[in-house]
Amino acid sequence: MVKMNYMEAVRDGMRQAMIKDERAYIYGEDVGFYGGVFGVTKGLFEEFGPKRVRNTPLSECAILGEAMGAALNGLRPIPEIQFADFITVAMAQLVDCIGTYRYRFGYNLPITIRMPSGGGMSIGPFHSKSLEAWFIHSPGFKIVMPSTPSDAKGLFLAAFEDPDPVLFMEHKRLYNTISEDVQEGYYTLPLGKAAVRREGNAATIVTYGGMVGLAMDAADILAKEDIAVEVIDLRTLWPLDEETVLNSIKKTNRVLMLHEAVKIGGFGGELVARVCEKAFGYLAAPPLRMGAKLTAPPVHPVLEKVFLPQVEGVVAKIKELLQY
Amino acid sequence: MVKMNYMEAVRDGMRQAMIKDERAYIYGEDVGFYGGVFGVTKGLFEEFGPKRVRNTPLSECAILGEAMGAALNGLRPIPEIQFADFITVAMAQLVDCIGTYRYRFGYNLPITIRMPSGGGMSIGPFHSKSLEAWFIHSPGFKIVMPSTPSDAKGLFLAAFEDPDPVLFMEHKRLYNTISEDVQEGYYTLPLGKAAVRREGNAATIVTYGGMVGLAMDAADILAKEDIAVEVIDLRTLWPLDEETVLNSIKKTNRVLMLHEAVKIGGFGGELVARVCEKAFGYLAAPPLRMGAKLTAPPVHPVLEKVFLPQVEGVVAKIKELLQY
Amino acid sequence: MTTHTLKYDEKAPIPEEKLHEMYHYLLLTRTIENQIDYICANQTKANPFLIGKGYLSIGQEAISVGAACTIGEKDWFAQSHRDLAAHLIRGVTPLEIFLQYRCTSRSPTQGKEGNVHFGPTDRHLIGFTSHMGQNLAIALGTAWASQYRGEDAVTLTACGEGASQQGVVHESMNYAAVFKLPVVFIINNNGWAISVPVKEQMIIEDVADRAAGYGMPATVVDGNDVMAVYRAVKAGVDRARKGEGPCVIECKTFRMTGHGTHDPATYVPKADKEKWAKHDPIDFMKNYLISNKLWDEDRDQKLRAEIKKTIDVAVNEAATDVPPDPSVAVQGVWSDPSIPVE
Amino acid sequence: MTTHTLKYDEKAPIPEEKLHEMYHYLLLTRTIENQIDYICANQTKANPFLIGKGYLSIGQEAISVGAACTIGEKDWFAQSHRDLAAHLIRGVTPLEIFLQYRCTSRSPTQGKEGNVHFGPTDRHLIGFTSHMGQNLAIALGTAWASQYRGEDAVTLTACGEGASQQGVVHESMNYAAVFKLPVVFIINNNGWAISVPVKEQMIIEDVADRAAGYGMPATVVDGNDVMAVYRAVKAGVDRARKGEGPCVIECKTFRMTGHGTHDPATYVPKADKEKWAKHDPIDFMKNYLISNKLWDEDRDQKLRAEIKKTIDVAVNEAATDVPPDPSVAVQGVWSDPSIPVE
Ligand SMILES: Cc1ncc(C[n+]2csc(CCOP(=O)(O)OP(=O)(O)O)c2C)c(N)n1
Ligand SMILES: Cc1ncc(C[n+]2csc(CCOP(=O)(O)OP(=O)(O)O)c2C)c(N)n1
Ligand SMILES: [Mg+2]
Ligand SMILES: [Mg+2]
Repeated sequence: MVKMNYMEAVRDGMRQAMIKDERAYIYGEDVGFYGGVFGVTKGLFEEFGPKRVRNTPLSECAILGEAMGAALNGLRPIPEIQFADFITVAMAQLVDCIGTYRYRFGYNLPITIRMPSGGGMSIGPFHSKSLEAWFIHSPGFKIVMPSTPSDAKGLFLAAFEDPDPVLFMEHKRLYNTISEDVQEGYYTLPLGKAAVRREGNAATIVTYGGMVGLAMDAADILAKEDIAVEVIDLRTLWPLDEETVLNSIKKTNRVLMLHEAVKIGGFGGELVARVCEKAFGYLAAPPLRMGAKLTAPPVHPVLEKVFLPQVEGVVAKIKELLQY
Repeated sequence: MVKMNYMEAVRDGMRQAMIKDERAYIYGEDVGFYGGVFGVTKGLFEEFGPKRVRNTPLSECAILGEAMGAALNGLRPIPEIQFADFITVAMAQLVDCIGTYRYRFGYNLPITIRMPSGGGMSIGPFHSKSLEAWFIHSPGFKIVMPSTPSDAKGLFLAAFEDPDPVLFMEHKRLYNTISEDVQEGYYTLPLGKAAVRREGNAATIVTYGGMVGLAMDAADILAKEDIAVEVIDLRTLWPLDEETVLNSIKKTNRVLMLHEAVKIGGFGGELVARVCEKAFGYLAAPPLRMGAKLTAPPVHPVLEKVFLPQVEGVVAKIKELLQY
Repeated sequence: MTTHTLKYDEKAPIPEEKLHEMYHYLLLTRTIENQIDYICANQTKANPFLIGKGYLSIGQEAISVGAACTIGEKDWFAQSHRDLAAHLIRGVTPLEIFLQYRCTSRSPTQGKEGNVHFGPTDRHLIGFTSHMGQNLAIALGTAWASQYRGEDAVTLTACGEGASQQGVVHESMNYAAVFKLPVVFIINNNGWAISVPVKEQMIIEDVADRAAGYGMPATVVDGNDVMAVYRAVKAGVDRARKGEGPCVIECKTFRMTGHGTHDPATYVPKADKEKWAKHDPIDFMKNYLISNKLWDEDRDQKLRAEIKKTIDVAVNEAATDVPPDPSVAVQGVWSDPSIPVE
Repeated sequence: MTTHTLKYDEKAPIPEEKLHEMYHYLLLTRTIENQIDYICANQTKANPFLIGKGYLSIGQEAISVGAACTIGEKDWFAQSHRDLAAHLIRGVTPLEIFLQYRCTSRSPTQGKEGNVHFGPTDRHLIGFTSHMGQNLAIALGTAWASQYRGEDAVTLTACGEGASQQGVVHESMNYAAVFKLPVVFIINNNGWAISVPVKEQMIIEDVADRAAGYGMPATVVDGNDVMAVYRAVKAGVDRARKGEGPCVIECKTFRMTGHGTHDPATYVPKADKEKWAKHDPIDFMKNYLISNKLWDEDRDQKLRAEIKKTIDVAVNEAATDVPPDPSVAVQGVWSDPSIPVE
């Protein structure tokens, strides 16, 4: 075990993939000697050289086109979209070409697309978004949003090994803010398995990525009032570990879907609807949601606080569930 | 009143806008002398000339960029994205530039973007999609999906007059398949107002666009078994006429959200979640959803039938609701 | 500017078998597409033999034939929607083509896709996506993978002059140049993007002129002269194979049909069509072969009869195929079939 | 190719007041940005005076100054993220700039946006969107609307050499040429896109070479010589105003700071930076003015003192502003405030 922060864990995941598999290579804007705008790829250029860790021009269509062709011709590309927000310039390559290829033509595309996501850093409308709902609504993707260093590494390597395109949406606010002991060397964690981060029987919070910490904080606060909240970290959004979610709800009968993405039209709605479809009879209160407001992410922290879910809001929602 | 089919009604809406307002102009690929690939703009080139009805190169980023600049400089552009599916090449212009401009900078963008949507015509993965869920999840858009000729015309003109960007997602399968008496001249219908297409007290179907007909067919079938289904046509997805939806559910206590878009991550989840948040106590059965499968739209009708909701499925879902 | 015209010997000898092969594929492609056109025009809407429309390369087959004949099995072709010939040359059978158009159970895309939305990857073709220029970006990756492994395989890729106004084409060309990728970009300039004439798409004469802006050589050839296409593309391929990087080859041609089989193309000036009809790629090649004593009417009749028979057999065989099983609709999105699609 | 170099008189006289105006804005821009740089380097993370990073134009101000000084109120400037000068020239005050960076209640974007994500539309600037080349496409529309109404207003638009590798830039340039729109495309080639040097972005020397591929004239100028920029852009503007269509002007410069105030840019070779430091646009202009007896040290000191004072006043005034009211966060998405955002 080695103590690593979230960024180091993602980096170590990449490094392990690069060591183990010659077909792996990393590329994107600034990922070379600069080590990426967040520093995630630092040192990899020096270790693996310019062929396997490569800068590109500011051309996201070309970057994802390359990923697809390279995967079809035997490589295992690891492209980076510098901020998830910028995927809007290359949606056709992602959603139309990559996402549908296996269904239409029957060939696998082992591509791991890294897309640093999420907000809370006062960097505004185009460096803060969480766009996962678009990709869940589009066929062909597996979507990973890890919340801990260990998960980040183990799920990255599972994504890397996976025969299908995986969107690896690491949360940039976590890069330097959380660390823990992480297993050394190469290991994978299964895609599609949620983690129960905290057990409880009063209500369930289903969340992932950047909101897991907030959910745990809310649970701490509520614990002081003897309210035991169960916190489920989905880890992989698709495939969805429905079983873990439903089992928890069957126990607690109350659920809050919490995410950093915009609430309206977000993944929370899908989760609520699935729970209604499969466990309606267990619900003692309406399944609730929390997410960001339907605005661009504003810059000033005072505004961004309104935009993003806050711990007091989560606590209040749980109380609402309990008082229903 | 004049009998018009859906396509003629959209065209007449455009024509009225062009006659009334010099700032209106229509442009896009093939919209000129060809009259558009579906024929929607037929005759407008002859009537209004090449300046106001203009072909463009195959350049959707430029098309939407133009719309934004022209709107800021006093015009009222009516661009066409030939098939809604192709918006993926210009998402940054749409979602990032156009959608957020008013919030960020405070200026209105009176743009009506026409995007023929929807499937059921055996034209496969990239000419059949319904992408509205992406845009509901993105701030700044009003979204209209009309289901009748009268609505198509009246809502088009309301969209045209609106100070904000409106996505006018006409359903291409309806173009030649439905017609009715439509008011002549210039008239608008309010955005954000649903229509109760059929009253009933057994269950509610909330739907819009291409699925309204299917819902009505299902209601006909169920009526024969003395099951009175209420059918709500949202007409405008955002702003949402929540009141009409909730009122109906308070009466019927059972609801099915039906859309042609992919069910997973679709607008149905948002509707279910909102109903749970606001009328949970009225629900006698789980709010259900129907939508397309999470695949690319397949071509062969046998497959597309599996992909898209069918009337038997709707009937079965309503019975499921009633038997809960 | 640092760039230059792609130079090649415009009289370079082409082996006799290659000439015959190209003529064969010109005829085969034309005959298949005529058949598709005929069927589309005559089938009933209620019970169609082929699903949807045909997007044909009639009159511009020489581009696909000339290009695809320059490369081998290990190479790649990320094709456009008017590259039926490349499919045939890379081993796709006429039966597979008709099945693909019929969308029936034995169709290579299982009925999920139709017509030109095709390109079996095991034959080093790239499945076509409607958003036009996208295959040019995918070509970057197949080419890069070859380069990465130190192989000398090259990738051809093609799009229309309409698609070349798209952003993705710009990004792809520049990117290929930056990484000196073994890619040959082929532009099929057929004068139209659906109903929009080339003069309304760009004010320059030649898309090829853009290559200079990426530091690549380029050339413009008569796209209806299969030998000219072959020689130019071959020069590009040889260059790319030697590690000298990408280039652009623009092939001037004319769309002799509508955009699709549904489009009567009344917007196309008659005079233009007539002019190009006189320069049909098949007639041109036949004349060349005959006047060089490499071919005669007798062999021609025989070849045409043979091709007709092949196609009749394929159509008859395709006719026996049944609609896909409905269960296919929900299969194959992910490698793991247990992931729900609902 | 049918295109040509944008011709203009490289010695065209520039009115004395214009020279002084340009020098003034060079100094004003530099002083404001130095101040921003200083504040960013010295403020505490916990209680910052400015929110986020500065994306500065230090060392390349002459491009924005020279360009914006060629146009009038009715014209438009769809700017890049290194065009602070254009804002000032078009009437944005230093106070507004500091408020924009502070994101406080009186900020022109109400704290919703920060730093260079700015551009008040009532001053015919276009709010900047992070996805880089997007403003070039928006410029098509402002220009088209002017043309549509028969006005002779022109639109300038700018982006970096990095952005010029994006698809949207290609589409925009071609589209402007097709419709002969009154647009002048300005490329700020400062040698870097964050950490990626221009040699890894493209293998040609000049982005301007791409103009030929759209049928537009182009020229390359010394981006650190404000007079050269002014003359070239003015020639483009005059042309566009006469209805002769768009052109491209590439301004060679160098990014003398990091990409943002957070970036020490250790990847930039020292020698390059030193070379360009000797060709600072402000020193250059000052020397020119003094050696032509249009300026003297005395006036220079006075101007600098005046500017310093203006900025001190602005900073002090900005300092008094308070954080935005939280309610602002959910306002303004639509014209109709009743539409829910939750
Ligand atoms: C992004 C996108 N926009 C629009 C279309 C509709 N469309 C299909 S083909 C076509 C014209 C293509 O012209 P060109 O590239 O010259 O090819 P050609 O059909 O002439 O061979 C258009 C506009 C599309 N498929 N994709
Ligand atoms: C679509 C997109 N991809 C990546 C980025 C991240 N990014 C911001 S600035 C920049 C480099 C821009 O370089 P250039 O256009 O030369 O402008 P400069 O900063 O040098 O003035 C990059 C890659 C972005 N903003 N948008
Ligand atoms: Mg064409
Ligand atoms: Mg730069």
